[in-house]
Amino acid sequence: MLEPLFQPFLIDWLVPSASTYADDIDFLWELIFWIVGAWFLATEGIFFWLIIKFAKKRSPKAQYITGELKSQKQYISYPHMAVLVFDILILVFAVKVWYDVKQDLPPAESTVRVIGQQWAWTFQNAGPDGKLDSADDITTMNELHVQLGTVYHYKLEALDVLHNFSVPVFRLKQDAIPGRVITGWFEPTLTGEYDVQCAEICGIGHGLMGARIHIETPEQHAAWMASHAPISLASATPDVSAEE
Amino acid sequence: MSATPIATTRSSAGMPTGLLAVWWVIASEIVIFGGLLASYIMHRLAHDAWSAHAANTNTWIGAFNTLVLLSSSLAAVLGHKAAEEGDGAKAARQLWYTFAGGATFLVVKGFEWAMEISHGYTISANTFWSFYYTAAGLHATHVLAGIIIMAVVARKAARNVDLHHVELIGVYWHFVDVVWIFLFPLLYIAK
Amino acid sequence: MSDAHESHHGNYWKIWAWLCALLVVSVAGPFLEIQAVTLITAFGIAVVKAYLVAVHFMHINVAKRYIVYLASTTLIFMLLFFAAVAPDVMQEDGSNWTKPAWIAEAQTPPTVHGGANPH
Amino acid sequence: MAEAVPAGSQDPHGGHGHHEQSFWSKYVFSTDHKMIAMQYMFTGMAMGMIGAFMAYAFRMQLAFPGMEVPLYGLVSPANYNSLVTNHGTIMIFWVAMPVLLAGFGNFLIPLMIGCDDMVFPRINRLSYQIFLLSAIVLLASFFVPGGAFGGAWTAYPPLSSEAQYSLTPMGSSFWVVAVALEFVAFLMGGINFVTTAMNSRAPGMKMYDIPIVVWMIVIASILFMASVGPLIAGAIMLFFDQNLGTAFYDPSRGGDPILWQHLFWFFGHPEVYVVLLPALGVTAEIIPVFARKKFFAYKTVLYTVFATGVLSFTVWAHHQFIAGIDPRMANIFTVTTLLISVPIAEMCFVYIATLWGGSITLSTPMLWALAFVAEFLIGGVTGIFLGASGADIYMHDTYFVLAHFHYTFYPIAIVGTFAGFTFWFPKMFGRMMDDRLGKIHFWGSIIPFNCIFIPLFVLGMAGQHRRIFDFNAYPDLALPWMQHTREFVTIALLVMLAFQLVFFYNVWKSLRKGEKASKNPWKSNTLEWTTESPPGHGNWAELPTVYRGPYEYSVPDREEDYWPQNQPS
Repeated sequence: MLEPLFQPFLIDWLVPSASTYADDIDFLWELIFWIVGAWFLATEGIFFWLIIKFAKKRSPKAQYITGELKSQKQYISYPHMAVLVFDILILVFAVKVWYDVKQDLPPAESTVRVIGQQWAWTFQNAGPDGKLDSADDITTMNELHVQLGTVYHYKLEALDVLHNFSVPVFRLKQDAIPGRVITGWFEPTLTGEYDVQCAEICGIGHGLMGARIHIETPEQHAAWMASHAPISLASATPDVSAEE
Repeated sequence: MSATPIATTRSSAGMPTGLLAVWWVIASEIVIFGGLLASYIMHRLAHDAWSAHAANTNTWIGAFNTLVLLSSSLAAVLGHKAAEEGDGAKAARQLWYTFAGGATFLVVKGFEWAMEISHGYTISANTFWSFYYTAAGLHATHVLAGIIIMAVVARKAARNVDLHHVELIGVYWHFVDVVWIFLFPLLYIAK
Repeated sequence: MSDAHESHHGNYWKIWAWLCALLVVSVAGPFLEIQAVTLITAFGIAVVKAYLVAVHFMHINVAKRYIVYLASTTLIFMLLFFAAVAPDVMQEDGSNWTKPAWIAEAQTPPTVHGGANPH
Repeated sequence: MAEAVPAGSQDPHGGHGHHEQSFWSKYVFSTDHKMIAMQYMFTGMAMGMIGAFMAYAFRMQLAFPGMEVPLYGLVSPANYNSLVTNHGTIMIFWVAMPVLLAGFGNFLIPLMIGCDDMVFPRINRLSYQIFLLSAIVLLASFFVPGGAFGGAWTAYPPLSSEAQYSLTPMGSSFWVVAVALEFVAFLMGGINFVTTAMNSRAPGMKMYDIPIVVWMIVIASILFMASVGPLIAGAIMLFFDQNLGTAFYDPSRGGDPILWQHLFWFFGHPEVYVVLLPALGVTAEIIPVFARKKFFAYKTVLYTVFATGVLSFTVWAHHQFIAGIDPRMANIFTVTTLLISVPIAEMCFVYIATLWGGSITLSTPMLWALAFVAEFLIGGVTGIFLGASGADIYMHDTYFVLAHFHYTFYPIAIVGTFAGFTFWFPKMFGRMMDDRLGKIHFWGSIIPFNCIFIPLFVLGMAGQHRRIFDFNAYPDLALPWMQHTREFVTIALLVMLAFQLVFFYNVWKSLRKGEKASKNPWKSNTLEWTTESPPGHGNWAELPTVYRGPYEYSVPDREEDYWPQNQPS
């Protein structure tokens, strides 16, 4: 019932949106951007205008305004009320987007286990039979292969310290906590190869803990699954001192 | 030594400065013990297995220590009343009884801990014992600080100097007693 | 103030006696082995004892009103903290997470040593 | 850590003559609130330079990865993490709080409420000494085996509690001890401020005659004292986890890492208001003076500050939306976070409304004060993106967050401090600062500051996350325009740091050759401008009585456009 009111483009211009809820998050971000941007420009504009208008050479004698009278305070209480109203508008959309992304998980068509540990990601793909922890699971290091248009549930956990599974193109981000297996979802809508970043400081190798996500069409995905033995190491992680 | 500033003598807030400051100390202490005990209670409710660990605490020693602290609180308030009446010697004597109460509490706590550690319940045995030693330890440190200040105040009170300090250390001591009143059931009774 | 001397004096001893009596009750509570009773005797009595000490010994009722507001505000903040943190720390399995296998057996049930006290 | 000795300030004999003090008792072991204010301020500024040097070192690594950074050397991943961690820790706990809360608090509160000193001078001195010890312990953590702690200033366990993960066994413990000592120092300082402000007001000074900066610093101290408790308990537990093998935060042995996050941020959010309020107070003192105009709606600002203070205890989990807390809680904290933006917005409106009908002279302090309002608006406005839980999913821990909190912390810790310092410099040292150099330093700091953090907003939108020491490991983040932006930002930082030399030269020159300052160079109303510059021991020969509020400027049918608080008629 609360579909995006307009097609967001600002973040999409910088980072492609490759999942179903990426547009919802982009829209919320942009709704805030326009509301807050308008308020900001108006307030800053009035602020600079007042500085110029009431400079000493233009108004040598200041007025005596206590600001306690109703007539004077209205200039504050009207914008104050307006800020509250816009806050409520933003709040409604924020809670809606949060509920859709984090609380209301659609039924899973496939599952992937994501394990963060000090300084590498291990992905356990459900394999052709679609069931996790079955014999044909494919476990890969720092390389996640997913199929276009399939609703994935990810089971995210950490083995040592806090990590954070973040896929910017999906607008997906969830901390991995040792001692908890957190379930979330995503549905890819764009093929390609993109970054996975660790977004929670996890020690010395935090900066090197990047991984790649490969979103493939159903045929490519099936080919990949067929050609893969259960354990495979991704190409060596890019070495640190890549020269400028 | 620079004379005490005129600022200390004023009381535009309607209270003696010292007492106002002690109540601010108590407010920040409420929040410190509050944070620690809230964390303990949450963990305690989350892990039923802890009641088995808690069974190994000695309720009798805890009860005796509570009695000791309650009595020392009585002595502290009698000392405060004596100080209000200007009787420095009596106030000092009551403070020394409070001091004795606090010292007994610490000695008994020492034996209790020695016994428990000898049974293998060290601070790193499990998280219940970690909270047990941290909470009781933080409280014991406050008891220790309290009796040291009390000794200083008692010696001055004996010479009828700074009698208003007797009330200040009294209020702090009652707070330390109230914290133990909540610690006792949490660590000893809830089994 | 002198005539109230005796009653004021005796008053403190009376409060002390009440505190000791409540202590005995709270220690006796668990012997009935009823969980609800133990909780009431342990924590209900603790609150009553804290009230007695605060009012009669610390004279919090005589002090300025804002001292009471100050102490109660800090307590309210602690309750607020407890209320917001409990859903995370107190649950075995949260609304969107479960406990992984390797944690479950790591928390082996505690072996109960010979109890150091009668219980 | 030798304190820079303010050569200019002789100690003219205050009202009650006393023996000539030795160097030690006058500067090092002084119990005079003004001297302790100077000690806090100069230690804070020295730590500020160290914090800025750390920013220089890791920004050079980000702009030119793998390069030998001049004056520092190679920035390895471990170095990068500890530089970033301690940059944050130092700038908040050892620069913003000492300078704004303790420096201005110690100097202004007794002078502005008309009393001769703090109520407990010796506790005041002890609080500075513990603070100095904490600064030494923190700096020492860089030279212990294993290096300084590198797990971010939030020190989330298990990284901060298990040495096997952080690889800085002693560094982590030194960090926790330093922060705990700093808390003890500010608890003692806070009690001094609150008790002095409550109890030692000058006769005739009613509740609404207290200048706003005193109100702000008192409320900031109360917020600090009421919020630091759980974190002190948390720090004790973390220290035991690190050294005694307890498992408060180790999930495999019954602990919970989320508990620390709650304990930390329950303190963390009130903490940002603890540093914001003094800066707001300093700005509230300066704008009326240079606009020659009464402060708009004094009572409204007071009630708004109370509302902000109370609400600040209900918003902390917006730092943890995606950090594993129960998703249903996120909605509650979104509501409270958006709710708290309302009183802050009101305060900004009131500051802007004060300019209406004024007669504004753009002196250096006024430029800094106006820049504070202008820049803080951006900080406040970008907070809405992060407070709304839905948008925070994408924004959390990106450079957008980093740019947001620099647009709040930089105006607070740097712009607010320079505003206060240039405004009260005549009163502190008895000399006038060079206004031309002041303006050069102002524009040289503000323009590069915006050139640093506006681009970082854009990098944050592009999905660049924090604390990653070399972005070449991420093909999507190693795009040419991104790397050029990082280089541009680093160069802007170098320009900004260079302009700080103008400030130091201005201070050094003014202290020695600055024009002698009169009692009231800015024609201001508050009580500190009614005694000599710098005030002697005991501040006044006889303590003033107050007859009116602090902002009676341009009162109709008076020829003078200001009306000091202690003038009877």
